[in-house]
Amino acid sequence: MSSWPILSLVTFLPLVGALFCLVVNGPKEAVDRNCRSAALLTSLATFLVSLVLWVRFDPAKASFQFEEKLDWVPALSIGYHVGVDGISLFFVLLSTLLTPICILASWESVQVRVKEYMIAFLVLETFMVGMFCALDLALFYVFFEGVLIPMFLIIGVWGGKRRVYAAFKFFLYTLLGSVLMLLAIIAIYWQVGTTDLPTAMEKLELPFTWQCWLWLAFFASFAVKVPMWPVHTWLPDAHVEAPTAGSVILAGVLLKMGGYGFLRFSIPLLPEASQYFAPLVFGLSIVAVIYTSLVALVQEDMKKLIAYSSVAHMGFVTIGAFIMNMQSVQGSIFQMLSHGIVSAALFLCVGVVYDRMHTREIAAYGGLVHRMPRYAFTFMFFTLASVGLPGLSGFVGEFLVLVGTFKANTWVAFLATTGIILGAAYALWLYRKIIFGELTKDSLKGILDMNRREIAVFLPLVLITLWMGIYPSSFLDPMAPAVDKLIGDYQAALKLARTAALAP
Amino acid sequence: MIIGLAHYLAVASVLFTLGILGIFLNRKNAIVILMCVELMLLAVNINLVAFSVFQGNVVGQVFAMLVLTVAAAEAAIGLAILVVYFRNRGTIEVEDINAMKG
Amino acid sequence: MDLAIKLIVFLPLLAAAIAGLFCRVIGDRPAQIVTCAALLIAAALSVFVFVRIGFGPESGKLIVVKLFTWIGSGTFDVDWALRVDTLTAVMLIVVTGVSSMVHVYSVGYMVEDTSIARFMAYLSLFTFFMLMLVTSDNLVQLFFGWEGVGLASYLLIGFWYDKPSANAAAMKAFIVNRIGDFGFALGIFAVWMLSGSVGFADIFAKGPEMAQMRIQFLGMNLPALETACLLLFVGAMGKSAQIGLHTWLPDAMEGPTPVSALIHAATMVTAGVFMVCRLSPLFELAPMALQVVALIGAATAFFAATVGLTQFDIKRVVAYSTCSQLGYMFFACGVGAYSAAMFHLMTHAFFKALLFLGSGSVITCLHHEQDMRKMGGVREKAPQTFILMWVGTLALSGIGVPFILGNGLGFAGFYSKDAMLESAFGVHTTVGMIAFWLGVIAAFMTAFYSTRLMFMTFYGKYRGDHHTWDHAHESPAVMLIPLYVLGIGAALSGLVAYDWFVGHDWKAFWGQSIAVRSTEEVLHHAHEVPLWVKLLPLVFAVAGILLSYYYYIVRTDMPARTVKAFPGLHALFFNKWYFDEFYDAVFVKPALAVGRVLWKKGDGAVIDGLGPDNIAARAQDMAGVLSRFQSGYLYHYAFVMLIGVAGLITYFMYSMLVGR
Amino acid sequence: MVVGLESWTLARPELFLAAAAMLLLIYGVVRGEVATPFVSVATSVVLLVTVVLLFAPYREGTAFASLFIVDRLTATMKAMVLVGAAVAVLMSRSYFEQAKAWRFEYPVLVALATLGMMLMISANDLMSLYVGLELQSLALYVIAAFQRDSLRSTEAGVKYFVLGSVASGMLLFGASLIYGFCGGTAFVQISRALLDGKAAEFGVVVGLVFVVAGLAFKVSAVPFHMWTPDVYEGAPTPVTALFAVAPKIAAISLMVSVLMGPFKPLFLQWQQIIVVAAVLSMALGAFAALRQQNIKRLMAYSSIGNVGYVLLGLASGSEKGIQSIVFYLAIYLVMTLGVFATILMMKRRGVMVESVSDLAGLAKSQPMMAFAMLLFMFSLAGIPPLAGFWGKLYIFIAAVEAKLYIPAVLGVLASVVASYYYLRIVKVMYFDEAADALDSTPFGVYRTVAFASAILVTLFSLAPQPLSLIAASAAKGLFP
Amino acid sequence: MLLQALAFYVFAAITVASGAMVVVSRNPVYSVLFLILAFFNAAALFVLIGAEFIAMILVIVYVGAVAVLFLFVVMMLDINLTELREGFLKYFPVGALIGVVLFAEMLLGLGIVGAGSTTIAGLNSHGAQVLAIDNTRAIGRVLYTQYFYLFQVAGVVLLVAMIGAIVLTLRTRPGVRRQKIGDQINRTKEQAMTVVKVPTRGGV
Repeated sequence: MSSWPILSLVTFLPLVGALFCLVVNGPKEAVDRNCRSAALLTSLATFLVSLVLWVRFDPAKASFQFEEKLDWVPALSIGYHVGVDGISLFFVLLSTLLTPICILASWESVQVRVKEYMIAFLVLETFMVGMFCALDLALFYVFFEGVLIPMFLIIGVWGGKRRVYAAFKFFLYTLLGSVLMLLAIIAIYWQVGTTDLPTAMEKLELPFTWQCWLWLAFFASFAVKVPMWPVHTWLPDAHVEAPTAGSVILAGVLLKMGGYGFLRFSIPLLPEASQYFAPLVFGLSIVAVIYTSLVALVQEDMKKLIAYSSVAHMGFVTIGAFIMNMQSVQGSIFQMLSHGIVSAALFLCVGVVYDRMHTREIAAYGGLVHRMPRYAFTFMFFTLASVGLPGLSGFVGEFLVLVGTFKANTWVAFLATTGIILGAAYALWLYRKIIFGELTKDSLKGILDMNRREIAVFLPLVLITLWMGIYPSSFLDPMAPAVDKLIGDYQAALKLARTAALAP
Repeated sequence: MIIGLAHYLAVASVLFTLGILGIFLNRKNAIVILMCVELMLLAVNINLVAFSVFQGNVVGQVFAMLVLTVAAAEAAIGLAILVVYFRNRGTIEVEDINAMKG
Repeated sequence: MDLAIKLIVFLPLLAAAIAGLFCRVIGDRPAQIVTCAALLIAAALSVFVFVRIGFGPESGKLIVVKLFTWIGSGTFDVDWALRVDTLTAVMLIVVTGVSSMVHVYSVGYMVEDTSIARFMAYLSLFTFFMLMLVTSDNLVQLFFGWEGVGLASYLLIGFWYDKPSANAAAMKAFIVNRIGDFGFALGIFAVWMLSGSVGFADIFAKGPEMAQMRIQFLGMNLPALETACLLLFVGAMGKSAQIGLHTWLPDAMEGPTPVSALIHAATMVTAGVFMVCRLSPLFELAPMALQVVALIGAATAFFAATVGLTQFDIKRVVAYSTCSQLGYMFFACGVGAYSAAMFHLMTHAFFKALLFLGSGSVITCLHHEQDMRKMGGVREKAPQTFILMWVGTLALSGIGVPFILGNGLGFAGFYSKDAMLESAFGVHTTVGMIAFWLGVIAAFMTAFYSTRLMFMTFYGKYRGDHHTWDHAHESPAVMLIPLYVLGIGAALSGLVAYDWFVGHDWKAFWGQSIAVRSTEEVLHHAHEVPLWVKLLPLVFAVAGILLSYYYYIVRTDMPARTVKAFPGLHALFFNKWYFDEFYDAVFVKPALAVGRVLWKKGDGAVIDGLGPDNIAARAQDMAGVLSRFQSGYLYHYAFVMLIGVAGLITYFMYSMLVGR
Repeated sequence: MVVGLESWTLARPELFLAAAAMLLLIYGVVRGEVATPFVSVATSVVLLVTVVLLFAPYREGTAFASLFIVDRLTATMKAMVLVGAAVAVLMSRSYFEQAKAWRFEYPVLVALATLGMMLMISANDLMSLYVGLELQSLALYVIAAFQRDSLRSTEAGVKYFVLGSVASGMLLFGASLIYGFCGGTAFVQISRALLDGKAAEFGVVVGLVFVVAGLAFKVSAVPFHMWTPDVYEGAPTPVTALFAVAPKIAAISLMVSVLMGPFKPLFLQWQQIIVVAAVLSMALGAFAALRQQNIKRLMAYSSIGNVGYVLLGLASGSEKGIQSIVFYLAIYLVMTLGVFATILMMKRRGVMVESVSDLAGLAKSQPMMAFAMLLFMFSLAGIPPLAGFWGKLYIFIAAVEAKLYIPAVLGVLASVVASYYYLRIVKVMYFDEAADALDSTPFGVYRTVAFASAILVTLFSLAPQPLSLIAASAAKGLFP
Repeated sequence: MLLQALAFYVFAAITVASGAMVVVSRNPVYSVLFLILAFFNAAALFVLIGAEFIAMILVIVYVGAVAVLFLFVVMMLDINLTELREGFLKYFPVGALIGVVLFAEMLLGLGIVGAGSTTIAGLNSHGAQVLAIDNTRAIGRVLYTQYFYLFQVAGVVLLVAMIGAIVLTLRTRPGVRRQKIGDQINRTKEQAMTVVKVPTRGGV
């Protein structure tokens, strides 16, 4: 379809900016300024290129598009194979969209080591985009794990008080999960002789016990990433300590890597095990939804509350992914995208006041609406999107997941739906404590409303949230064929396994 | 009663075991450790020579010669190192050689 | 026609956007003008549409304006579409009519407020959501409007964000509604699962089929349609503040009074009734669900009335009365008298909005005093309000003169309440009888507490402080004109609309928009009830008024004595049957406590304590052990080597022995 | 039997190195201490020239009555050893000058030790194995204690010597048993004897255990690793750098050629030993380093851990396993040299420091050095896309294919634990504020080495293919 | 035969006993002397088995050089006689246990005791092989031909030992005067004497 390597361009364009930042030199002010602009420009350019991707994407096709295939390490049959289908396309876009927003959001709040910061972000973008494009297990793993490096630095260098603990927890937790996945990838490689994903999907045939082991290995990695209960405890710490933009990327993109992984790897490669373990996933997700919602109710730190809410929201994603019908899977993907935008925006909202007051204690705020009406509006908007108000993006995903789930399992749907009630409770409670009430605290009396830069940060997110809520077809339609194929293949595989089991 | 290969090997085994035991039972003088090493090498030599003779090839004896040579060199270097250590520390008691641990 | 419908729905949205987003730029006055104008135009267009649909060329027909696809995922297909039939048209009239009046009224009421534009924007936004609700073509869009009005209600209750009580009430409203929506959502899922569609046309067509199905729900094997309808009804209970999920409605009175009038009396709270009527083709196939609806409605009618007897906050009294009236509508639905329910919905909208706005007028008059114990004699200061309030009160009590002009002559409530009670009696079922008798008793109490309100507020001597009294004044024209308009509605709407809604024209009027079969049956029976049934509500209402007169004008010591005589009962009524306390103790506090335990103990002590932190600590311990082993002594090192060799040799020895 | 010309041709690099070392020795003796800088640089050059001689032109075969063998694998391993030694010599000057121990014998001894390593890599007979091993060991004992005024250095010498002697005693004892039971010392004889049915003899297994123990000592595999931390810490830093690379690679190569050569018939036996040693090494390398404060000591544990991974590759006993070892070692070489270049530049007000916490704030004071170190640390931790990951991937692929599932799982878990202390160094450099910054390093050997290593690590990361081709061709030496 | 056996047992017993004494002697000097004794007896065992050359080398190299070196160093460094520390006794049981286990395993496993090993049994059945030529000559034949390479490398090993020993221990002490023959020979007249012109009647 395309003669020029557009995916590679999207993936590696940020590195150009990083390289520029690396070599830029001079007095600190100039370096900072140049790095900021360079990072913003590169990430914007990347975003524009990724838009081209969307425009030229053929929504009718279920197969991978913009494929590029090169030998990378032929000795190990590892190839540089990238491509997107309807499932991954929007994650690429999400990554490219959030990066410039993060950079813009860090414009003033990051004053130390700006150069390194920008490099870290651009490298992070490359890894994220690469991960969503990768069609080779090893390549995927490289990007998947590579993300840890810049993120570790972002949390550790520019984070809050307990940043070291948080950074280590984040890193080691996720690493522990992913190394097991590495073994699973190796096992698959051993079976099919290549790490190429489409080939593996076609050829991989494993006995059931093997499937289960590999599935668990993949699960270890993705469950930590999503994160699912009970391996979620790194998330609140990481979110709380990370700088605003770090939280944004963490919530916006990094969590999605887990859900994406389930859909891209666990389910197509190991369908029988996926079916076998689905109840486990449901159980854990339900616990996640209810447990973390209850925990969120009593949080004292804004970011922690939103972090816990992320765990709850991602619970819907995992449910949806494993229900495996059209609505639930599409809903799951959509929920990820929506959560990517909305939770990112919520973290940005926290960042706005954090930049001014340097505290995230809920108790330190109150009555901000008096001084910050624009902020109050924005925060309200995203709070509502987060609680799944119809017409905003959060609703579509949740609703689709639940619709699909109800068809498959009413208990799961019933319990998950209770999460919606609790979700409203903690989100509105947070909003009320921070925004409403009388402005009594002296420290807040001089607080300023959002400036133009901040509005520029939020405006696109507001528009996208509305767009996704009112006309989600722009997103659902292109992903439909791919999801359809995913489900079709899954059902076919299960059927095959059943007949094989029945055969004498 | 015929003295066979096994007898020599048994002697070698005893000497070797003694050598090894001596290394970690000795808490006193580091030079004794070197002597224990020499005992081990002696055991090896007995093995080599015995095998050589009973197999009827001379390789073992050549090997034993090499061992002797190297052992001499080793003794020289070992003693030299102990001497420099002694100059720094003023003692070569094994129990005192633990500036680095953990 | 299509354009008119689109305009009706989207003009308020446009107005809200202009007023809300650009309020800084354009100022308050233009915001008021824009929103009021938009609403008045919408109201005018609604009349046009109503006339066309009700009596004109499209009479009894269904108009669907498809806008674009909303959610399309496999077989789950939802459109943005505007569906207008008679049911919708009635709602359009009610919504735009009351809303436009409230908009105008608000110009006067909110004159001292600091964020007028925001208020107007919220009102218009609410109207938009409500219109989306009533014009929805499918369950999901209905849900959109449903949650949207919930949002607007949340925003408006918490409009005075400085007041902690207002914020709490707003949150409570949203969350309690969410609980209802939880059931609603499950109901939608169930309907979709059963029928494969969420569009009304498709579901109705599949109705009989669904009635035969069974569903596995939460491990139980249940009749499908009954389950689905009950789940949907849970949603209606939440929105329409039925017993159990009613607790938010009285608290919602924290919002500005126009809000109470518009949202918590006339429109939003009736959405539940609308929904049941809209889905009446399904409900009529689910008789058990209908019985539940009827019982819940009757219970609410009775329960809310008892609480209304004892309250002192003027708006709370009206609020409980609303709650009670909604109960009437539900039991009407429950017995199959959808048209009667809709009839009462319409009349209720007028008189209840009138009562609220009137109360608002009194409240402004007395400088934002809401406690009736600090009122009295207000008729001197606000005579026009006084008269209009009486109109509303009599309409609420259902006062009228029977037998003249064919259907009798009375205030709006007279027609509609009678129609409902007669229907309940007419079906001759146990449930119907329960509903009827509870309804009649509630009618008595309604008359009592609503006139009690009148007597305490407008009669007697003023009981507040003098400063307020000196500044008390009649409301300005901009507030009174809407009152008059609504007063006319409260007085005449019943008379005018009786024939269309429940009288002999009802079939032509409603067309296919409500369940025809059961309505026909019920109305038929309702017209044939014995005379005493027709008279009984009126008699009870008059009795209530007289008793109230005796208590609050003649023997003003009686209330206190009655309280003394029945302390337990009074406490129960006064404390709203302890619903709030119960919920607080059973749900709210435990949830917070559990949350705290899960956080500190679950996440902190158990997961982190046994998981990462524990592993890290054990690893560090391990490091300590290993570094102790690394003692620095040569003999230890040699010993380890020896052990290594000896161990390996022993292992091989062992495995060889075992191998042999 | 006369030693033919062919033998001399095959051993050309070794001959050159030996001759050059002796010439430099003579030069040094004649000129005295002033010759040291020249001898040092010349030694590096000689070592690098030897690398060239290895391949230009490349010949393979056996020499000296089959005592000596050259093939792709030995040549590759020798090249790595030589490069490691050459860089280590280059990096030693400023350290020794400061320690006032800068003498020409040092480079000469390194050259002779390297010669010993080359001989042991090329060993094709237990006797040549032994002399080669002893040649390198004796030289290394001396250079460990080379800073003879320093208590730590001499203590390191004592420990290394004593334990090394014990280990070679064990090796010899094992060798004597093998000789006795197999009837010869030549590798071909041993392998023939084992194939002929001697493999069942327990005496052979005992001999093998002793031999493996002796070799395991040299590669510092658990439980024969105990000397490593103390010696690494005590020895002069450039010497530690050398220890961490050259002898280790040589010993691993020797282990590979012994176990995969003559003892291949005993694969099932030695595989168990190696698996145990590998798992223990990985675990110990991971856990014991967690609390280390001295960065050299930490690197000692790190090297133990790395050896564990290499042994896992060896335990798979396949061609892929051998490839993975070569691949891993090449990356390990580069990373380790880079790390030691950084350690060597750690000076505060002119004094060498070697505590981990001394790196604090390096990211601010010397961002490029810190960045290079960051790359090494993440690479050592095996985080993709950095080179270390590919090494581990290769190893684990080999292990999984050999059905060593549990060791592989334990290995990846150990790598997670180990990543903690690598991260800790990153944390110290990047997260911590420096109370007192390190001296800035002038452009010189250290920076060059660090940057070159960083660039190589990056290149390996992005394009591992060339290296894997080299590894594949090297492994062909054992699997013709 | 009996004599041979008797001799073997005597020499072997003394070898082992002196080996043990090396380990347990309190005085390192005694250890060295016992080591020498052990070497002598081992040499005797070699002679007994027919490996005279190795026996002689052992005596010459070990007793003549290595042991004397030991003795020298032991004497040079201080020797203080203290009681065996409790460490010895504390660790003795466990050490001895492991030693015994190892020893027993070697005996059993190698087939020294019992009839475990076919190899040893086979070799034993042939008895000690008598070479066609004498022992020294046989070694000589291979050492400089087949094992020339090892011979050379052994030389390098010794070189390293020499360099190492020197580099570690050689110290040039400041203040110690040493004869510098080169300097003496190179001394010129100008360096050796100064001509002082003494003014007359001025005194020196």
